[in-house]
This record gives sequence, structure tokens and C-alpha cells, in this order.
Amino acid sequence: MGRLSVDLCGITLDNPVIPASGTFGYGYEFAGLYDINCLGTFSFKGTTRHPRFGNPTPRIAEAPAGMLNSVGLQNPGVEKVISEELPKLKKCFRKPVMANVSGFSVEDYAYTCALLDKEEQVGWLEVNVSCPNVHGGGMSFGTDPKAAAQVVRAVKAVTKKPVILKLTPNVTDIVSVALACQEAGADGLSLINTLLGMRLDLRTRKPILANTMGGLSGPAVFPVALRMVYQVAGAVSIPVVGMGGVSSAADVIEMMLAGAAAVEVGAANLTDPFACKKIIDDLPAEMDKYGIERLSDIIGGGHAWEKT
Amino acid sequence: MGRLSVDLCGITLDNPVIPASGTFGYGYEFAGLYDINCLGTFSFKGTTRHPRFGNPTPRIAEAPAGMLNSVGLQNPGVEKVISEELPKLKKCFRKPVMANVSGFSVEDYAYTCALLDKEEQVGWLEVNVSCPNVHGGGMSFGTDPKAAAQVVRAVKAVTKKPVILKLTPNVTDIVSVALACQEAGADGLSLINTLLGMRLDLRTRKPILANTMGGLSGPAVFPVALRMVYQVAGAVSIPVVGMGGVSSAADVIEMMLAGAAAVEVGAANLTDPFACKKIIDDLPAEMDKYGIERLSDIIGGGHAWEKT
Amino acid sequence: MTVAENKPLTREVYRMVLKGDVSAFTAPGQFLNLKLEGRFLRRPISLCDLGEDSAAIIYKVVGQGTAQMAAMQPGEKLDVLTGLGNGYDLADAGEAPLLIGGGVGVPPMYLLAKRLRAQGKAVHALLGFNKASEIFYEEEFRALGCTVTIATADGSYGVRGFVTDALPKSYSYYYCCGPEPMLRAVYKTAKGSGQLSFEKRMGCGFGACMGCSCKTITGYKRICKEGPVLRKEEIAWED
Amino acid sequence: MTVAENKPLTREVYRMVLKGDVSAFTAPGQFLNLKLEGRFLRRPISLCDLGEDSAAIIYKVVGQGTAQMAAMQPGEKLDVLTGLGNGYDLADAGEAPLLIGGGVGVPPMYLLAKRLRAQGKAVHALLGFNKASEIFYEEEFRALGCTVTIATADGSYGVRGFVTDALPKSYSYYYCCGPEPMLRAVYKTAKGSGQLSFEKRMGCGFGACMGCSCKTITGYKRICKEGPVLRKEEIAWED
Repeated sequence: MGRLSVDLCGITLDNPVIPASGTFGYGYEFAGLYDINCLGTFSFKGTTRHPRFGNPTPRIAEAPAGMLNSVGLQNPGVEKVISEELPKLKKCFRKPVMANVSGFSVEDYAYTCALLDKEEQVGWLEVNVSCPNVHGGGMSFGTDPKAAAQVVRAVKAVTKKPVILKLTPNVTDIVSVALACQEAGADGLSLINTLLGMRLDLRTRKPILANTMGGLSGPAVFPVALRMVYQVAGAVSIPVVGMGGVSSAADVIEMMLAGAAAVEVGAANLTDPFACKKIIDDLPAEMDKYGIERLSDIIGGGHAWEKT
Repeated sequence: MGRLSVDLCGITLDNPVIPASGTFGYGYEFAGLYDINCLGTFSFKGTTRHPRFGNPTPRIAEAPAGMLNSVGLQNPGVEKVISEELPKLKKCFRKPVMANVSGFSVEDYAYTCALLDKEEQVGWLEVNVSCPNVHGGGMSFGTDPKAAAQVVRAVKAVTKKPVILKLTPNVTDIVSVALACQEAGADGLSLINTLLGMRLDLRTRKPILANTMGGLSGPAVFPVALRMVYQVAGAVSIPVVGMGGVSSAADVIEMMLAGAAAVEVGAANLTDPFACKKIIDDLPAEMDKYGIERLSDIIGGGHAWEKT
Repeated sequence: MTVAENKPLTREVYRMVLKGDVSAFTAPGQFLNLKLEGRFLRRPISLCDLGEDSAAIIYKVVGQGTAQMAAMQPGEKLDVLTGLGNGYDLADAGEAPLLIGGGVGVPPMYLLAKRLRAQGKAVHALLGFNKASEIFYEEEFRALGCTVTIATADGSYGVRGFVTDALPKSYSYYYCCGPEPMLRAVYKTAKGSGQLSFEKRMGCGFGACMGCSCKTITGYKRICKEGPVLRKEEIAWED
Repeated sequence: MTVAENKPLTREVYRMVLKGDVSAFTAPGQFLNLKLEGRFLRRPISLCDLGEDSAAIIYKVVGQGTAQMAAMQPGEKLDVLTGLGNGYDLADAGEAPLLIGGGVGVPPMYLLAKRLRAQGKAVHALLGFNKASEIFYEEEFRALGCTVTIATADGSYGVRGFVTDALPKSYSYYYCCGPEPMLRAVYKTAKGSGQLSFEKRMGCGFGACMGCSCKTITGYKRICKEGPVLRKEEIAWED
């Protein structure tokens, strides 16, 4: 157990840094750049029951201190992920990986998770009920506590692996969704997914994204993400994985003080492929600055003042 | 009627640029810097029934491409605003001003609006049901369509001036709130107010804001604001005032394409006191770039492709 | 990398030379990805020329990002990802390849021409622009020993019309880079086989985000990774 | 404005001289507000010295913003709002004013001392620091003809302890600038009347946003507008 190690649902991570789903592919793009075993783990590309091409392009737009994406869950489908991607991954990553799952019906979720449950490489199932990109899809589950709880129960019924629900920030009351998921048996929560946003092209007078709207990520969303992590971590007793605009070791520390047991890094990987490695390398010096001996000591430390 | 002029609820604005409430005081701070009659109008400091000091300090925190504030509606109360601020304003601003009103009960709103209704300087009442800073205050009204409609009806009953409801973005479905306000008789809508956010001080391990959380504004929120303006303008038939991170003439045009009849500029005024004047000066050249003859022609132009 | 040169070629088109490690580049048609101060996403720009320790790019000022680039001074440092994408395969060129470039699609053709000339091929460069005032690099291609045809949409120089109005009778193979309408036209009109380079809004530029995916006969491809160069035979036009 | 000088005075404290129009400054104790590349909010920094067309500021590197400032080179341009806030009123000084500065609260005392010396006052400068290695401007105050007392918290130089442990027996009036705990201590211990300068996180710095309001005996005040200098008599400590 080093200074950086943390526990996530019973599995020890060497450090809390986790590339977020959709920004790290299935790992091997980055394995060509550095040894990805330095990561705590990573959450692989959102996987669905059936193969998906995703949304039409353009899928990407620039934003102030961030970006919009409407990739729309492009993935080869769970069977191919298991038969082709995971074997490739095994060659470059020896740690348990986080399997990110999306679906369009409760059955989809259960089907996909049941198959991934059999894969020993998979340490956690991160169930995305919040992808804002797919019409009538993921969105609806994550915005309704009952629907989210339904997904949790269906998934828990088919797996013994820890189930982490990934929540959408596009709601009035994220705490109620979080509590419903905990009650339904979720082992952890991860938040925030992207904020629904949009840009228009002044020349064509049309949306820049072919899908009209897309998810905003990057530093721009960090204060909103931190607020929601703080609120949720203060309300639930299961571990919370914080994400949303994290791009430095200091951001990781701030998220953990807010209550995150681990931290996912998303958009930063796309502007700097070495972002996560740099953050991990920077953490010890950053911890020294603030007199932090072990990262695990500060989880939720930002709530201590409330009791005084 | 110049190239820049637009109509807002029956009142003609020389241009659509409106400093947002809380970033322009009662006008005369800026009147010392330039002739504020160049503005379309401005929305004055959020005014309440009783005087308020607001929240404890720190009330301000830095954010990527934006800022957090938890000022908490500091204002001298409606009586003093009428007896002291408006007369001072009359000396430096000859156009109708937008009166921004907040309250903590339906009666508060009605009381404050009834008094402001008698002031001929006041052109519009912008009713803020979304201020995220006041515990148990504004927030609740704006997150519940029924409560928002209640406020609209109470205010409409005491004024003949156009009533513009200022909506919060911290909701799952802003369109439902917008439609409820329209149905209840609102003459217009303005959005978005700030996104609820938070920052922690890594040294003290406490929230930077004394009020724990505050409202995020600035360019960071622009894509979320644009998305909501686009959604609401596409759903309602009353004028929409767009705001959220607008800081350039191009942003104004993008907001109007999304459906905004006029545009409020907030945080930009705080980093550059001349921001609104510059935006107005830049508009004609920016319009030329995109072949826009009159700004009023492009309102909602970003929706045209939907019909094709 | 460090900006060594940054000069306008026309009113809107600039040429920038960057000094630094360029060992990652393996073929013409590849691109680099620039991080600009205050912009979140990188700017992908295709490689125009390659030196021992320098890379030349040509870009058009269209938005705030490129305007920022145009203002950069020699000596300024830039965070650059190099050697990105899958470039042109010279093996198919044959003896008399045709290189078709349109507007900012011209630059990658320059390094390709240079390499093909080095192999002693008879290179015909067919370059399309809107009008005479926007033409650049005509002399540079001639200096490589290419035969050059210029087409201008308004007829103010060379052949009036599009590159497809100036296709030569015979060539062994073609390489093409330009705006999508031009790619489609060339795909439909040009005889024989070729390779075409595509442009799409990218997130990362190195294959991670699936932001620039497209459908092809041989499956889904990432323009930034398996592309930007695709073979005519695998292209499946969306819509 | 343009950076003319930017040098460290201690390991963490820097002095920057900015050239440009400084006509908006009317009194010591006022501040300027800097826009830094990539930072949204401006950085308010109190005026340390004033020339015909230049202003000197002294700042401590505490965060990313100030670290960015420390890296700035002469010649670099900065967007600066000048002449902000309500400074010290010299009219109350009397013949032998006491100037109390702590840490980065020392700089505004320098211009004040300069102005008071120009009026022929007998100025006593009482400056507090954490330790000897953090002391700056002792000689500069002496050069103005001030009597100078230094207090260090760790006793590594001058009087051991806080400025309140080194208050002189007699003085006509006091002016004070420093961290809030020091202001409170001086407010409680120092005899007679004075003016104290406050620091708060600001939004705009020119009175628009109400981000830095505080309660006083005479009503609500904005630290950036009616402040940063408040008279002892009007101060109402929050808490």
C-alpha cells in the first residue's frame, strides 16, 4: 500500500487515477505511448449488447475550456469486445479493468453485464445510465430514480462483480438518484457524466454536431462536478468515483476532498495522451504541498468543517 | 430601426445587448466609465421586498473560463431602490430599465413587483425564480413548474408591465418549466441563470465560498446556455432572452440564432467593464462576416434546418 | 516544437515551419496536431514538407484558432503531436501519377510530389483554387519537376472550373486531397484507382475518442488513425 | 500596461514595475487589477510605488496566477485596471504617524511613507514578517528617512513576535495593512485612531458585483470601492 493507493469496492488501486470511458478506447492506443499499468485502472469504451456505429459526424465541437461530443456509443458490441478487445488488452494491461456498459432497455443492461461478469479481467461494472447522446436511450434511466434503481437491480442479479452506477448531471436532484441506486444495491457511484450542451455554426446556421446536441466535458464542468460529488458523497455510504474536468493532480486532490474514493479523467486524455501518467507522476509532490501523507486519508476531508 | 434593433415584449431595443442582473449594479458604477445609453437596456441588481446584506464572504471563486458567486441578493430593498437608486439612475440612463426581482414567497414577489410597477423608468420586470444562492429561497420556485407558474400569476396580477421569468438551468427539464410559465401568462423568459457549482480550498480543506456552493457563470457555461435557449425557444411562443457566458459579438449572434430575441451579458462585465460597449461596437462587423443585414432577421435562424 | 517561420502565401493562407523532432513522420499525407494557448482542442494540420529537424505546414485563417496561429512569431514554442494518421502509399503510384489538390488540400500533395519525384516518377500536379489571388505553390511544384495544371473556379487563372474539368487523359494512378465535394467529384469522375485524403472534426487526433469515425466498405475507420488517406476501393460515402 | 521590471525580493516575493498611464491613481492604498492569460478573474494588487508613467507592485507567489506573474518578462503587455479603491487619507496623519505593515501588507505602506515624508512628517515604519529570510524593503523605508522597526514571528531578526509586540509608546495616528488576524490585533491593541486596509476575494474590483461587501458601523461597504481602506471607527468585525 503506497501513498497513492486507495480501495474501490474491495479492490485496491495503486492510485486513484482512472481514464474515463470513451476517452481511452480499449487501452491499447495508449499502451503504444506508455506503460498503462501505471494507472489505477481504466474504464473502457462504453459497450452495448449490439454493435453500434454511433452518431453521424461531426461528433466533436470546441467549447471554452472544454469540448462537446456526440459519439453515441460507437462500439463493436459485447461479444466482440470479449472475443477481440479483451484478449488484446490482456497483452498490455495486467490489472482489473472497469467495464463500462450502456443499454437501451433493462434487458440490454442485464444481458451485457451477464456476459462481462464471466471475464476475470473485469474488476468492476460501470453502468452508464446517463449518456446524453443517444435519443431515447441512456438519458431517461439516469434522470428517474425509479428507472435507475431498476437497472441496478437487474444488473446486480446477474453479476457478483462490484456495480458502479454512472450518473448524469442533467437532473434537478442528483442526490435522489444516487440514494435510489444505493438502496437498489449499487456498490458504488461515478459522476458526473457530461452536461448536455450545443454549439451553432454561424456560417451554416446549423448545429455544429450532426446530432444537434452533445455532452460538454473538460475543465469548464469541474465546479459543477465537484459540487455534485460533494453533495452525493455527503449523502451516500457507498464509494463515489469523481469525474468531470479533472486535468491536474490538484484537481484529483480537490475531488477526493469532496468525497471521491477514486477519480476518473476524461477529456484531458484527448488533448494530451500522457495526461493521466503526468497526473500520477505529479501527485506525490502535490500531496506534499498540502501535507497529505496518504491519499486515502483525505477522502471526504472537505466535509470535516461541517461537523465543527 | 437600425440594423441592431430588436423588439422585446413590445418595447424596441436599439440593440439586443443587456447587462445581466448582479453584474451591473444599478448602472451608475458603469455610467462613470462610458455612456450606458448605448446599451439595449440593463437588468438592475436583484431586488427583494426587504433589504438584504446577502451571504457571508468569500462570495467569489475562480473557475476555468468562469467564476462562482454566492453574493446572495445583496440589495437595499425595493423601497430604497425606488427612493434612492432609480432617481440616481435617471440622471445617467434615459431608456426603460429591466427591474430584476427576487423573493422568498409568492407574496414577496407580488409585493415587490406591485411597487416597481408604478415606476415609469421600469420597462420590464425580470422575475428571478432561480437564484441558486439563497437557502430555501428562489431555487425551489424555479425547479418546479407549478411553483414557477404560481409566481407568474401572482406577479401578472399586480402589473401591466411585461413580465420576464428568469429560469434556472439546474433542472432535468427546463422546457416543462418554460411552458408552465408561458401558460401562466409570462410575457417572456430569460435563461440561463448560473449553474450550481463549488470549489474547495486545498490548504484549508474547506469550501472557498463561505456559502459552500455558488453559481457558475462565464464562457464555461455558454454551450449549456445555448442548448437550453435552443430547446426553450423551440418550444415556446413568447420571446426568450438568452444569457450564459456571452462575451463577444459572435456569442450574441449564436444566441440569437438559437432563438434569443435579446441577449444578456453577465460575468464578462466583471472582467472587463467595457465588455458590453465593445460587443455592441463589434456587432455590425461581425454581422457582415455572416451576411446578416438586420439582427432581428436571425432570431431562431438556427432552427430553420429542422424543417428541411 | 519551435516556430521557425510563419509567413502569408496569400491573403488568408499562411506557411509555418516548425523546428523539432520530426522522426515520427513516416509518409506524406500524415498530419500534426497543434495545441494553441486558450483553445481546448488541438488543431490538426496536414504535413506539407519535411526537413531533417523541421516540418512545414500550410493553413488557412478561417477561425479564431488559425487567426491565433497567423499571429505567432518565430521563436514561439508550440505543443505539437507529430506523425499522426495513415499517409499515402507510394507503392501504387505507377510511372505517371496524378496528384490532385484543392485549396488547403494542396499542401500534402507537395511532400508527396517530392517523394515521387525522388523515385523518378513523372508527376502531374493538378491544383484547384477559387481564384487567381488564392493560388499558392504553383512554382514550388514546377521546381520539383512536376507538370502543373491550375484550375480556378472563376477562371481568373488557368483552366476555368474545378479540378475535374482539367483531368488529364492518362495517368497511372491518382492521389487526391481537398474539400469533400471535390473528393466526391474526383471519386466519380477520375478514371482508374487512387487514394483520397479526408478531413473531419477530430477530438484527439490519435484514435482514442471515435470523434471522426466513418463507414467504409472494409468497416468503420477513424479518419485520424486508419485515415486520413483512404483507398478509392474502400470508400463508402455516407448519405 | 507593459512590464518594465519583474524581480524577486525574497524566495516568494516579487516586485513588478508596470509602464503606462497611471493618472487614475489618486492615493496610496489604492490597487490595480491584472488580467492574466488563461485566468478568468483579475488579480487585485495594491500599489507600492508610483512614477510619472509607471506603477510598482509587490506580490507573493501563492497560486497559479501569481506563479504566472513571476514568469513574466520585461516587454510583456498586461491588461490592467488602475486607480481602483479608496486609499489612505493623509489628512489625519498628524506629525508622527505610525505605519504598520505585515508581509504583503508592507508594499502600500511604502508609497504612503513616501508621501508623508514629502510632507515632512516623522514616519515610524513598523514592519512584520515571519522570518528574516522573508524581510523586504527595510532599507527602502530607511532611505525615505523613516525610523524602521522590524518584527519577526520567529525572532530571527529584530523584535521577536508580531507587530503588536513592537508598538511604539507614542505616535500621532496609525495606518495599517496586513492579513486580517494582524488587523484585528492592531485594532484591539494600538492606541488612538487609524486607518486599516482590508483584503477580500473580489469579483470585479470596481464596485459592480458586490462580491467583497462587508458590514461596517456606517453601513455596507464594498472593499473594492469604499475600501480597501476603512477608518478604525467604522469597522465592525464579522463573526
